[in-house]
Amino acid sequence: MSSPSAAAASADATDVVVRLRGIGKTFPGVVANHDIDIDVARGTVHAIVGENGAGKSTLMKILYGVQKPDSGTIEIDGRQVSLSSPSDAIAAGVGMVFQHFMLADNFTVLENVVLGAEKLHGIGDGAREEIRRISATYGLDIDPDALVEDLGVGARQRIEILKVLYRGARIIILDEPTAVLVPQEVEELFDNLRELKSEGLAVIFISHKLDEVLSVADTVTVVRRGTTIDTVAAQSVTSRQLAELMVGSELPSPTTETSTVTDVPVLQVRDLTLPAAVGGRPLLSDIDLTIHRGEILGIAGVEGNGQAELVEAVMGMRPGATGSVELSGQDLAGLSTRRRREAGIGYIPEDRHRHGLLLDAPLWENRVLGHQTREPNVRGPFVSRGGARADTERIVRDYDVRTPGIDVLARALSGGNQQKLIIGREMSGDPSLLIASHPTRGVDVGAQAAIWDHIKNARREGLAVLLVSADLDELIGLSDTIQVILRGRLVGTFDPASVTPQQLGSAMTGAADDDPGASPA
Amino acid sequence: MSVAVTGTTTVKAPRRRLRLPYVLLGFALLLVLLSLLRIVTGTGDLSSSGTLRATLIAAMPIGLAGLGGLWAERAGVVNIGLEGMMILGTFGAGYFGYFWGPWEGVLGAIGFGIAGGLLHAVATVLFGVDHIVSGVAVNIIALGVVQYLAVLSFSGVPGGGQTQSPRVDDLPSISIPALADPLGSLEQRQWFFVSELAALLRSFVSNLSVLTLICLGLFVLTWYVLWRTTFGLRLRSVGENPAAAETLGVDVIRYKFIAVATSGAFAGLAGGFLALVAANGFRDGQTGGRGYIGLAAMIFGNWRPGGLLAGSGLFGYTDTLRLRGGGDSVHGLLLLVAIGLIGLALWQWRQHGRQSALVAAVLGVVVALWYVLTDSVPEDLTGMTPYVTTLLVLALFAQRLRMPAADGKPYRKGSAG
Amino acid sequence: MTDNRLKRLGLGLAAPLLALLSAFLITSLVLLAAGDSVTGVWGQILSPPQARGLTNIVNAATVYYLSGVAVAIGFRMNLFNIGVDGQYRVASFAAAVVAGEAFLPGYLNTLLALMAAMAVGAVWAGIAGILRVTRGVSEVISTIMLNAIATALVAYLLRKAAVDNPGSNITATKDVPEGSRIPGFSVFPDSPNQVYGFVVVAVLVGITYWVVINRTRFGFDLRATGLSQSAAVASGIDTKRMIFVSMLLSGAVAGLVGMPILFGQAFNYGSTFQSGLGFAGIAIALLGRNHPVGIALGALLFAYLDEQSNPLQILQNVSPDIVRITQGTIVLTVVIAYEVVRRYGVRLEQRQVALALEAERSTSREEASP
Amino acid sequence: NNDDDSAGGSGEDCVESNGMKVGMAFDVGGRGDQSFNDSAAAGLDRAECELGFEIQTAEAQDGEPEAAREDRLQQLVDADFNPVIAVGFAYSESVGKVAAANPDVNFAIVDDGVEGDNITNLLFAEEQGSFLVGAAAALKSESANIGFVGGVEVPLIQKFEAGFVAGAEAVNPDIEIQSRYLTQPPDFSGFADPAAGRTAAEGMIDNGADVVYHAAGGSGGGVFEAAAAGDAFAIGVDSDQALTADESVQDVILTSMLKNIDVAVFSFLETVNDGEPATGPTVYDLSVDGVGYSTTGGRVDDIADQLDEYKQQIIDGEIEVPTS
Ligand SMILES: Nc1ncnc2c1ncn2[C@@H]1O[C@H](COP(=O)(O)OP(=O)(O)OP(=O)(O)O)[C@@H](O)[C@H]1O
Ligand SMILES: Nc1ncnc2c1ncn2[C@@H]1O[C@H](COP(=O)(O)OP(=O)(O)OP(=O)(O)O)[C@@H](O)[C@H]1O
Ligand SMILES: [Mg+2]
Ligand SMILES: [Mg+2]
Repeated sequence: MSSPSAAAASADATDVVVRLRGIGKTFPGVVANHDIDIDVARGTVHAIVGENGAGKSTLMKILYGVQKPDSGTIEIDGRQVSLSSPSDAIAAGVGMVFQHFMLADNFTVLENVVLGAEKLHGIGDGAREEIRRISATYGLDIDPDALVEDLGVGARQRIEILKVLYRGARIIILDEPTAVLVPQEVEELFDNLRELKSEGLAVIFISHKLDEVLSVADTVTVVRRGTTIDTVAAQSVTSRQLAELMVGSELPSPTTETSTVTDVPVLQVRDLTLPAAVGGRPLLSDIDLTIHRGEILGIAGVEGNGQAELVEAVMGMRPGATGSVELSGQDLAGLSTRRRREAGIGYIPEDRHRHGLLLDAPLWENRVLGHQTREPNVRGPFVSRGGARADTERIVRDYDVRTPGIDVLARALSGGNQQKLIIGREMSGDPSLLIASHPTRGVDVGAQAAIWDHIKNARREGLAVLLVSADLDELIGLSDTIQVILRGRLVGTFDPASVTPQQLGSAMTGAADDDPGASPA
Repeated sequence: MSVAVTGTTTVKAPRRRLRLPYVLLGFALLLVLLSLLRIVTGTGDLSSSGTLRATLIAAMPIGLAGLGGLWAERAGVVNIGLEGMMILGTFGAGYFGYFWGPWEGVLGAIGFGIAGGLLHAVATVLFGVDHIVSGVAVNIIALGVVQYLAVLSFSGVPGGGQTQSPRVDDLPSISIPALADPLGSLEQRQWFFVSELAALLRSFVSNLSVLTLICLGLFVLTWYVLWRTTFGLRLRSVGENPAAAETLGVDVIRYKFIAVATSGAFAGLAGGFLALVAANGFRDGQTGGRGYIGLAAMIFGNWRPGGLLAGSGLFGYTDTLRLRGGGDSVHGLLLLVAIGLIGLALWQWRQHGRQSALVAAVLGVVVALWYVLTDSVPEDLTGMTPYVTTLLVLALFAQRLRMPAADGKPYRKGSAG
Repeated sequence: MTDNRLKRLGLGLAAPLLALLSAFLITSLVLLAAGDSVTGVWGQILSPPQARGLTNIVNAATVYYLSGVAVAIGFRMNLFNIGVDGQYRVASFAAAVVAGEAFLPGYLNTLLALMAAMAVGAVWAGIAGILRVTRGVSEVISTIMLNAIATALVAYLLRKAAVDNPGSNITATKDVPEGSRIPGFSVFPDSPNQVYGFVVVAVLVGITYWVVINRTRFGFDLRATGLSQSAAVASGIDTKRMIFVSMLLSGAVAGLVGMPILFGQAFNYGSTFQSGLGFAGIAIALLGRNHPVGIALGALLFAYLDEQSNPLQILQNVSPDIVRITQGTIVLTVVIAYEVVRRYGVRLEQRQVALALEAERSTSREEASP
Repeated sequence: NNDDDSAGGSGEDCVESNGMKVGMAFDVGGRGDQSFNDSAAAGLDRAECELGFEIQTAEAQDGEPEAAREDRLQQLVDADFNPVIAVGFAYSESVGKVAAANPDVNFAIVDDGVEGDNITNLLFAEEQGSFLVGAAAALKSESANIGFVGGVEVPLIQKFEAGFVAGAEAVNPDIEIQSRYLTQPPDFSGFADPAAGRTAAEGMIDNGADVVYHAAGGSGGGVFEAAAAGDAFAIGVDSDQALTADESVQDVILTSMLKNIDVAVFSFLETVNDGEPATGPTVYDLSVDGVGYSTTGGRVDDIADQLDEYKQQIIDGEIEVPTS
């Protein structure tokens, strides 16, 4: 395809710390990487962008020795290296923060940090001192003796960075580090990155959020379909141009159409409270909300502030919740999850692998899941295979699920197609309320647009939609109203037409009281 | 098929580590309780040095099997094959013990145990077979191998037979009469607390097999290695989050392998202890399910050596009481259980566990009534004691237990990231 | 796709064959190392059984089958009911007492005893179920404990319920009256012994198991819980209830395990009543991949090996324990082979999905371009 | 590889083959259990040598089905073994069935009363022998405190206990007798768990007992160890254990209750050799020296007169020994 172009070439050749040439990697049936060429210069933040499944993570795993490339060469500091395990990469000065946290919850910060690098400062006081020192130097604010499970996502992210620094890495890979952070935390992280950069480290930064990329990166490499398309200087492009490079076409964005909101309430939640399992602050307190026919209510919040619990409480998956939940006038209190689903709730769970699918069951059985008491899936006490299969075919057709057939295991589908299947399923059986938790998390741009369309269709057909998302653009683009959840309380209502992500961000972190955009809940 | 061994509890266990003074205090309390019990029930055997020594011997195979389980599960591999590895150990001890000598018997037991451990490791770690399934298979194979080998090795050997080895010589044991005798007379006095303490000390200085001491040392060693060394940190990390460990350069497969092999070594040693200290040779069926009990004791002990020691002590104690004192001693134990349950009920009430408190209180009253209304527990029922006790304790405490996060989950190399 | 299905079927059959072959090899190696006659042993084991032996194989397999199904019900839900052993012993004892007392005449008595057996088995398993659901106690551990408790309890009750049988050293309950026994029938010509009439019940249990698991809503819920507990919860399945109910079902079937013996051969519960059947059931369920037909094949295989190895000592001077090694090895190799084949199958399927999609994409592109 | 290497057979004093083949089916444990299977095997070996039988043995597996026991007997029949001797009450039912199916073959069963035209029952008055060692224990006990360790609580072992208690109380009605069973059926591990035997005996000794009698098969070794460690006496069972037990504990074995299964087996085979195989029950009691006590080591020599007096009283029917 193309070779490193102007921006990268302009970097002084001696400054190049990582040089990837012709990297290729094939998984069974998938070419994840081919002909990848990248140069990363010292003292820069080098971003890599691309659609879901473009091969970014695979490339980084190759650079970190987790996976072996099928072809190509890796040069670090001008020397060709062979990385067959992360230890080799660490020895070569590479550190990586993964897309998902790589922490043992039941270990202390100290244990997590020193693991694998015990030779450096031992596993005792020496290490503790070193952690305190690094923490102070980079303003990470980390207590080495805290237990990881007690810490929030932001702190965990900083531990991951500390882990890398502790090993003395000079090349730091960050794979989507901002996915779970609020804008303020993102800013702090970027400050940290600039600090690192000024110390002469090279940072490789992966993100789907192009504005972020442009604000922090010096150089951007675009990856499409497993190969490098172009490398550009960050100052010289707009995010729109980047997006077009990524997908090869125009970027879709969520936009709300004319309001379809009616005044017929569908979901009415009053004083919903959920006590914590072992004492302490309630997970949810006094939640009041109403969603009308044709309305999308967006819930914004930093992960772990109760949005998952809110959804699960409405779904009846949380015993111990008090308060009233009414669906179209029907009191749901005391009803089981199944009864609530039968009463007309469709549910797109946030983690499709854990909550949405039976990965090792064929698609048509996944069609039955959650609807195993309803037509066309059942006949009396029996599962109706014919009915379920026919309806699965319908979903595959109508929702454009890319699959060779309905007998393949759900595991074999890509994330976006899995998600489309789930949406098709949850829209069956005439729901009056659709609960969508992070419906587009980690799916590619094409599927994302389709999913947004489906949600908008649902709204147009008069469904009430409860939308929980960490993607503020998505929330703003789709919702009729946005409520912010903080420490288990709804703390503010916003009009998506006028609110900015920054305002939402401050409300989500509790700094919103003096914010003009907020109105009392 | 993978299984979460302690069900689906989501309640976080509070993390208060026990410090030495508390441990000692606990010991003292236990002795006080035993003294009280002796005085109230008039059953002197509850805390005699003989009972305590027998408890030590009965507890050790269970505890060692439990240590085997602990090593494996700390590295994320459930080892229900402990029983089979223990069976291999009894044979190894009998074979090497008879044909070479008792210390060689110990090594033989460990060696055979390791063989069983390696089999489990190959199946679970290399091939990713479900851990329980592999464990069950190991148990079947071990039993077959040992029975088959026993026929080959011992039939026709004087004193041996198809199902047993000839007598194996004793391992050396420690006796310090200079201490044992005065302690003995102190024990005879039946003084409150003092006699119990004397009995406890005496059980350690009269006729204590060296292997018993070594095995006790292994608990400390395990604690030290797993919680105080780099090796241990890595091994535990593999059981908590193998993907994370792999990204930090830990060779997950290797550590799991080592852990499971070590697990086999401990289980083998447990069998060796049975054959060499508790008895004097190999016998078919000698383990009697102690491998499973060891696993239970480990869970009881919350995957920690100290807790495991307490758990196996409980087993050894109840089993010893049954064998030594029969229905009368076990009857005395009822009172202890009743007191314990009611105490627990009060504590849980304060911790706001109203429901558990109620359950515990009701059970406590039932047991107390049983104690008051009868003189002895029927002989046949005394056999249940250790098992009922374990079930009871698990029912009351299971939700406070915390197993390694990745325990029982097969791991494949390269799944990091 | 049919081609692929054939391929997959081939793979599915390859696994057990591969496993049997390697078990065969490993056993032969052990025999060689021990200096026993390899040909002699296999010659004996593979020799065609006599009619009497065939009957014994079917009878033993019947009992194994029920045990395997009982275990499999739990396995389908990721529940490890290690306690089938205790459950069937408690249940057999209860049924023997009920049948011996003959509260009802003839086959009504039999029916009552069978129901008692299922009820008692279910209750005994239910204890583990309750503990798991309400207290979070692992069923692996609790059923192990309950096995031991069952032993003590049955011993205690047996002594209370035993009848005096002068001249005999066997403690046993009252005999089941003639009219309540389940008659056997002759399947193999010239066989001096008969196949248990209960084999019919076992077949019915197998069919019911298959229908319930694969065709009913309940079965779907059960399998879904086994495949992913979290997804099951989100789909509205009350997983706690499922755990409890499937434990009860598993226990109820476990209650039947001793019934062929009780009503077809022993007619009472005594100190020589066959033990250890629950553990055999675990191996057999694994061998049969929890599939009703697979379990039947596994049960037959185990029964065949048992029966054919019995005369090894008399005829070949080799300890019959050698087949335990074979049996254990089969379990392990089968599971390994299935795992290897499963991985291969998943890869195959992923590749196909990718290829199919790629093909679709390129055709649509071609359609779009002109 | 497991039986023909036994003693006898090729010895110099042995007679020529008499052309008859005798099969023996052991209970679990088989030859070499140092207990009652061995005792039966001894009788068999003697018959091989002195009467010229060709012999074959097979042993039971733990937890096998009834059909396996039937099979075993039938296979011996099929291989032309006649007579067939079953050792242990577990064979009760199978001997009944197989004997009925093979009326031309003679069967013997040890310890069980199953009836049939071609079955002989080799039964023992264990209570009588136990009575004598009970008396011996009482006479030798200085603390008037003795113990009994039973392997598994089955009627057979309860018979040992009953006789032992009766004997001890005949000597000293006020004697304290501690009694303990290691397991309950169907858990038969009590016959094979020396560790448990040891713990139980230690408890008794710590509790004042100075003589402990065991009827616990392989667990008895633990009882001897406990006695040796606790300066007490132990009483063996079935065979003369002062000869067969390990040297280190032979000294503590006061005497053993002899249950001469070998004698019974040999006498049965003699009748077969004579062409008139015995049928029906034969009770081996004190009067025919089917049971008794051993004198190896001379530790009961001083009380031999008293014991023999009891023995005579039992033979004469003056003392009726209870069986439960
Ligand atoms: N271990 C694997 N086995 C098979 N296929 C894989 C594996 N890992 C990745 N893939 C495939 O390789 C392709 C590239 O995946 P990769 O995770 O690198 O994408 P990505 O650009 O990081 O996407 P995302 O933005 O979702 O993180 C995907 O199509 C994926 O299906
Ligand atoms: N570690 C892996 N092992 C095997 N297959 C994998 C692995 N990672 C990804 N895949 C396969 O790659 C395909 C798509 O994965 P990919 O990661 O691109 O999905 P995605 O769109 O990012 O969605 P998700 O959020 O589910 O990861 C699927 O078929 C998936 O099974
Ligand atoms: Mg992905
Ligand atoms: Mg990625």
